[in-house]
Amino acid sequence: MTYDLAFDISLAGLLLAIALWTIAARTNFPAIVLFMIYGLVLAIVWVRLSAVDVALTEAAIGGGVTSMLLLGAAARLQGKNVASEQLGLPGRLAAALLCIFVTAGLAYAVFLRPEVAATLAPMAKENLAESGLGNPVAGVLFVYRALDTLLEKVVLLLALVGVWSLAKDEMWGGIPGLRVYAQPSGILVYLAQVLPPIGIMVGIYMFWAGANYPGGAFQGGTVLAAMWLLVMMARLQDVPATSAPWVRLCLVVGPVAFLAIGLSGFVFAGSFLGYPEGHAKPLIIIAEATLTLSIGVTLALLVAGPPERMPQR
Amino acid sequence: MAPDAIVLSDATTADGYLLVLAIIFPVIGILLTLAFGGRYVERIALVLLLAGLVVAIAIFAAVLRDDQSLVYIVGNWKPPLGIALRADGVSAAMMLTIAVIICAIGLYARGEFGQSQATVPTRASYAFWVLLLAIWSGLNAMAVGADLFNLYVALELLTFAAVPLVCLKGYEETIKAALRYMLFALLGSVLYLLGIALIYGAYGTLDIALLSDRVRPEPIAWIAAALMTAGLLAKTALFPLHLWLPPAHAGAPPPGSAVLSALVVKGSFILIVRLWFDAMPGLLSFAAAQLLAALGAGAILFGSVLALRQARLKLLIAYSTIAQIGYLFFIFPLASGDSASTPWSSIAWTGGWLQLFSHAFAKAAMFMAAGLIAEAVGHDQIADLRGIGRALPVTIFAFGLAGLSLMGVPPSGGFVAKWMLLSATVMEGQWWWAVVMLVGGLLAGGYVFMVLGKALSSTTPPVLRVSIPRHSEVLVLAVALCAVLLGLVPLQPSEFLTIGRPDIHTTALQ
Amino acid sequence: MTSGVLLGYCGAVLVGLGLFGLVTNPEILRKILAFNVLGNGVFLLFGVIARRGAAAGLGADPVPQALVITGIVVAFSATAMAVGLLVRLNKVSGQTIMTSDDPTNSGK
Amino acid sequence: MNAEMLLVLTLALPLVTLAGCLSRQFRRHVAVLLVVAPLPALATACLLADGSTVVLPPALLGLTLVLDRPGAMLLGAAALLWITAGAYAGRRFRGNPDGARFAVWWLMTLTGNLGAFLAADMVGFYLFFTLASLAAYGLVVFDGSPEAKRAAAIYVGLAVFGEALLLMAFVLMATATPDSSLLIGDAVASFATSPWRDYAMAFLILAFGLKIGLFPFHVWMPLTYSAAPIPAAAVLSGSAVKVGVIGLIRFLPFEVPMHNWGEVLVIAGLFSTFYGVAIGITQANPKTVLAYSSVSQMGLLAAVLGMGLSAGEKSAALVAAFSATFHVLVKGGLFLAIGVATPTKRGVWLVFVPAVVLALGLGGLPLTGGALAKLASKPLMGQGIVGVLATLSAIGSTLLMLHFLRRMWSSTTQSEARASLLPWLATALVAIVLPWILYSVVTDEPLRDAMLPKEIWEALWPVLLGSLASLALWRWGRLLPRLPAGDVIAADKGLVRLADASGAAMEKIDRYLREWPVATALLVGLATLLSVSASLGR
Repeated sequence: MTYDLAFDISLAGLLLAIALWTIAARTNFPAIVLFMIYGLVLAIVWVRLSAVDVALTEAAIGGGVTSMLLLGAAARLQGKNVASEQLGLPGRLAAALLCIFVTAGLAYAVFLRPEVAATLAPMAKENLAESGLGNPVAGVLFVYRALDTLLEKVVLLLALVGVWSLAKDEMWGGIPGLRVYAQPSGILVYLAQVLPPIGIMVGIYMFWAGANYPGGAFQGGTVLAAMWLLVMMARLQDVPATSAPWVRLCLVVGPVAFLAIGLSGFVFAGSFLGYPEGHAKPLIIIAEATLTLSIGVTLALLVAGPPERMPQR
Repeated sequence: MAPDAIVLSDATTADGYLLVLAIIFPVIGILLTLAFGGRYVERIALVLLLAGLVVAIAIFAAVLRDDQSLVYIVGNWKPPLGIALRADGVSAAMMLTIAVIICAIGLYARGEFGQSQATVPTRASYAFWVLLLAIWSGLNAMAVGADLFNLYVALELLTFAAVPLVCLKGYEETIKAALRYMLFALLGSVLYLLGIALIYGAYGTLDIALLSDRVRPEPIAWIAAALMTAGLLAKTALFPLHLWLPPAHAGAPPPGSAVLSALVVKGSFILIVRLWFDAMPGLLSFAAAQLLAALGAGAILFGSVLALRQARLKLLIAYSTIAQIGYLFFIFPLASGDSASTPWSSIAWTGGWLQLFSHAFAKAAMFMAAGLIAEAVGHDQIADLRGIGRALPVTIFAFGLAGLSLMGVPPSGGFVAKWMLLSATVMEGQWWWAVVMLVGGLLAGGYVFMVLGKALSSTTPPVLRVSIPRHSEVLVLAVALCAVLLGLVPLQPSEFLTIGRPDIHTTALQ
Repeated sequence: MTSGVLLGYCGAVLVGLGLFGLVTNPEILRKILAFNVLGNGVFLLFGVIARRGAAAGLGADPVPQALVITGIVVAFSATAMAVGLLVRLNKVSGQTIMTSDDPTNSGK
Repeated sequence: MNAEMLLVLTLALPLVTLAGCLSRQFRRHVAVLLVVAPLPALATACLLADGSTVVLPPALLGLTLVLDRPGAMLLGAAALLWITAGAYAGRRFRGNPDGARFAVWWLMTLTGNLGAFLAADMVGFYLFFTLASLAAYGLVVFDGSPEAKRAAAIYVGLAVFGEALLLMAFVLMATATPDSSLLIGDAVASFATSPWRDYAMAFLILAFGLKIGLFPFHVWMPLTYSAAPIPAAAVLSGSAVKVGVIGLIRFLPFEVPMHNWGEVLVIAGLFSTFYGVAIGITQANPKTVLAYSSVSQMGLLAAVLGMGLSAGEKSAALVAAFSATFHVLVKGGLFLAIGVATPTKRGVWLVFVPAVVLALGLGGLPLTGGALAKLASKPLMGQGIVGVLATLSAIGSTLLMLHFLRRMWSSTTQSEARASLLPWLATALVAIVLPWILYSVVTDEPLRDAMLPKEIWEALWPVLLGSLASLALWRWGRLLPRLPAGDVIAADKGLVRLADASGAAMEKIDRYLREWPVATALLVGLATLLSVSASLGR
């Protein structure tokens, strides 16, 4: 048994223990806090799988924004558990059996590895030079499977429209009801003053480096979103109205730029979402930069939730 | 199996760019309306509806003319590394159906969600137009997608657009319904994704055409196919996975119900068919096909009987959707038999798709009619609709026509579809599905006449709260007539629906 | 047993755990949480497949990694939307759990 | 005007009139036009040559319309009845706001009815058959009374059931037909070699048996004919029901003897014949009595066709069509007679004298169409038990019809205001004359055979016996139990309760399945089941 394997075993054990706890916890708050830690452990697991891009994403999302979202929700929910709705013991046992069965089935599927591992790594690497990128994951996201990425950005925006559509009629276009935790002098305010400059730098670096090293628009945008949320939660800056023109502009600028580059491919590269020879990298950088901004704003607004009050005039 | 061998499946065809436009046009609309704060949302949407209709017609014409699939290789990166879009005969017909119905619903929705001038629209009307466009984009992406993961993104696009549509009215019940729909659909998505992971791990590609060459009948393929199918069934609301459908489809605003019932549930169905007939040919065992059809039979019986027992018109129509979805699944045992050389040259293949198209038109017309009725009288309690036929004769006529298509009465697409599926049961010797279909038609007759009987009774008609504009009524009638017009299709396997499919059934077993 | 396979089993267990929470816990918030755990389990399977496909000097196949990143974004969007619905439901009805519904009363 | 145009016009005129109803102005006066709509059909039947054909373009489903002899006879008689009943209805509904509603259903039923006599392909036949069946719903339910609603519900339920059976029969036949031809002729020709011959036969007999009211599917007849307005009852009982007869004529493969199926038809038919009489004489409402008489008469027709089928005797088709033609006019006419029976107390003989002739004609009174029909079918029925029973049925028919006349005479129900004698008298006249014209065409025998004393006596004695029995019924009739109209369907309360209980059970199951934990568990379970079933191989 190597040290590596021993490390992995303990890592997996930790991860599963936290996951079990998250699922089994009686009340919401501990479950969510545990989930935040779980996200960070999971990020380490991703590093162990040599997937640093995913690790960064998981840390930013699982440990970060998702937990913020869930914490905000837990704080807003009123009313207590109704015990009678709890599934009876036989039901829970049956469900447990079923889940164990599924786990076993999947474990069997993992066990059934093909003799030659299926991979597109060589192909992805081989064609990467054409795009001028150094990071193969970014290559897949922005070059080979750019259509997925484009549609996924639309999904993100659509989720935002969906969340907004939950507002009351008279609050339409108003200010999201982001929960503000802190007293004006708390530690949060201090953090909100100190962290953002660093965070923004990190975010920008992440997207910039993403072309060649792990990182990218999504991870960078997530960090930006987290910083902005921090500032808003500490009341250092008011939450903007969802109808504010600049908000709308920030939301769409990335997808629009990406789409425009994609459409220009029809003319200049002979294909939608193709890049003209030699200009691939700058175009991708432009798309990523604008997307970083749009993703940041979208994620933050998704966490902020539907509009709940109107701006005072 | 050499994963790194570049298999050039096919190249972009002359009119392939149309496929990109079909997906991208609605996306442009979404981005524009977001950017403008929704000021011109209705106008933008209507212009793009028209553009989308033109694209759909062009795609249909191109496939018809060339007698082959349209293909587009996105970014010139061929699968397995890149993503391809393909439109065969089925996709083209599907997209035309989608386009016509969405355009009709768009025009219909102007009554409820129209903007009088270029002001900022209300919450519901802004959301409606954006969601309608998103649904269209998602459906088109489903129709032309040739990559399993790309199809996953399209599927999510569809779900994320459909869920807010359910609770646009904001009532407690509709939010509950939307939440149920959301969570159940998410579970479905996860199962689908799980299947993708296994497929990629085993075969190193997600492209449907490449996959059909590589896939072999082995445990990993069975598990993957089963997981993906189950996930998609959850989104199609096939019995007994229909928990979310009745409250969701009955609670949405009428144009929303129409698009959800007529089209959205079909999106995931197309993918199930693609999976078993295109991606993994030869994997569909007799038992699996029988299982899928048995669920369909359960859907027909339960959906129809429950439709008969509803007091509210919209719930009746929603349960009828559950039943009608059931018929679609007869395509699996009936088009996979041995009597035809390929599944798509069989009569069940044509019959199944016709059932899908004609149900789409009929159900859209029904929900639109129900919407007009509810608007006019302020409720949709069937018992209190006595004499409504005199107040809204055209609407009730349209409802009746749509109902006849659901019953399978000629001339209607429903009749042709039923005839073909019945013929297939005879040819395949699977008479038990014929019994279910006949009983289903009987029960459909029951619930259609339950409504018509009330509507046409001779008592004085209820007082209308608002008068219904004539053009709305005519629009509903036009959609219902589309279902009737499908009845003119000759009773033979359609050549068009075989376009773009291999002549020989390439089974992995051989 | 390699670490890849080990973490694959780990993913399978996460799927089981998430599924259990999604099925049995009546609290909607916890269902959403469980959905995230379930999703993570699936992503981890992708990760294992990516690792298995390490070649050409890359530590892992980049394609599944990209799929996972897209998947995480979609899962987050889904979480945000579900949470939005939950908060709204709670505001309208004071409910935090999923009750069995009877569609015959829904809407009007 | 050429033959094709006239054939098309036969169906086009009712349809155009129907389309005209979209206009409010037109709707107000449409009741008057009910007389005009069937005129082309009459012209078609009278003028066009046997075998006139038209194939419609694909945009009209590519329907094929052919006029053959049985079709022409029935079409002509039906058109006449629709014209006279239309005149009656037009008078009744003139200026009535409900008139337009009635006219719409009327015209739809008319189109379906006429079309079924002409359709030569299966899709067309099914289309017209269904149109006639379903549109009749509107005529039955027209009054809006609870009885009418119940009758209409039962009617439409059985009609839809019948259509399902018919659809299956057609699909079975079409599948066995080479070159995917949908022509009825081709389908019947390939019957002999069809692997699904017996199934198709069973479905055909069930479907058409339901339409013509063979026991136990007769239950809808008494209910609907009693509930429908007089003119509607006239065309439904006279004309619409013949869609089932023409169906049997067209689809039974008389070229190939099929003993078993022929016998089935004979037994079911003869049972219905006597059953109709037995229940009919217990009824008080003259409309109901007529309905049971229809059950009885249609049963006899089925027996004739059954004999033809089991003997492989082609002439049965023509003979049955001849009997049916007579029945169209008599039954339709008698319903119209009910409508005019009381108000014209002064001219009462104008109602009753022709009514007696027509009514006893059903019993085979010599020198009436009924006697000719019996004469024509005699060779088919033979001398055996079937022949004897057929003769006995004449006694029953006489008894039932005399009972009807008495009920009509003493009926206390107010007949309809503004009714006119003319349609009734016209129908009666044609009913008496037409058989004499058609007889030689059908049988190739000289008419004078029918006037031989031997034949007259053979026709007369059952009528006399029937009259005697009728005296007995008069004397002791009140001892008979009073059965509800529709007899066995009175058990529907139990059926409804059963259906309701099973519906409630399914509702409960549905609610359970829609529980979140159940549905999610099912989803996962389904995935497992699917992977197992996929692994089972082809």
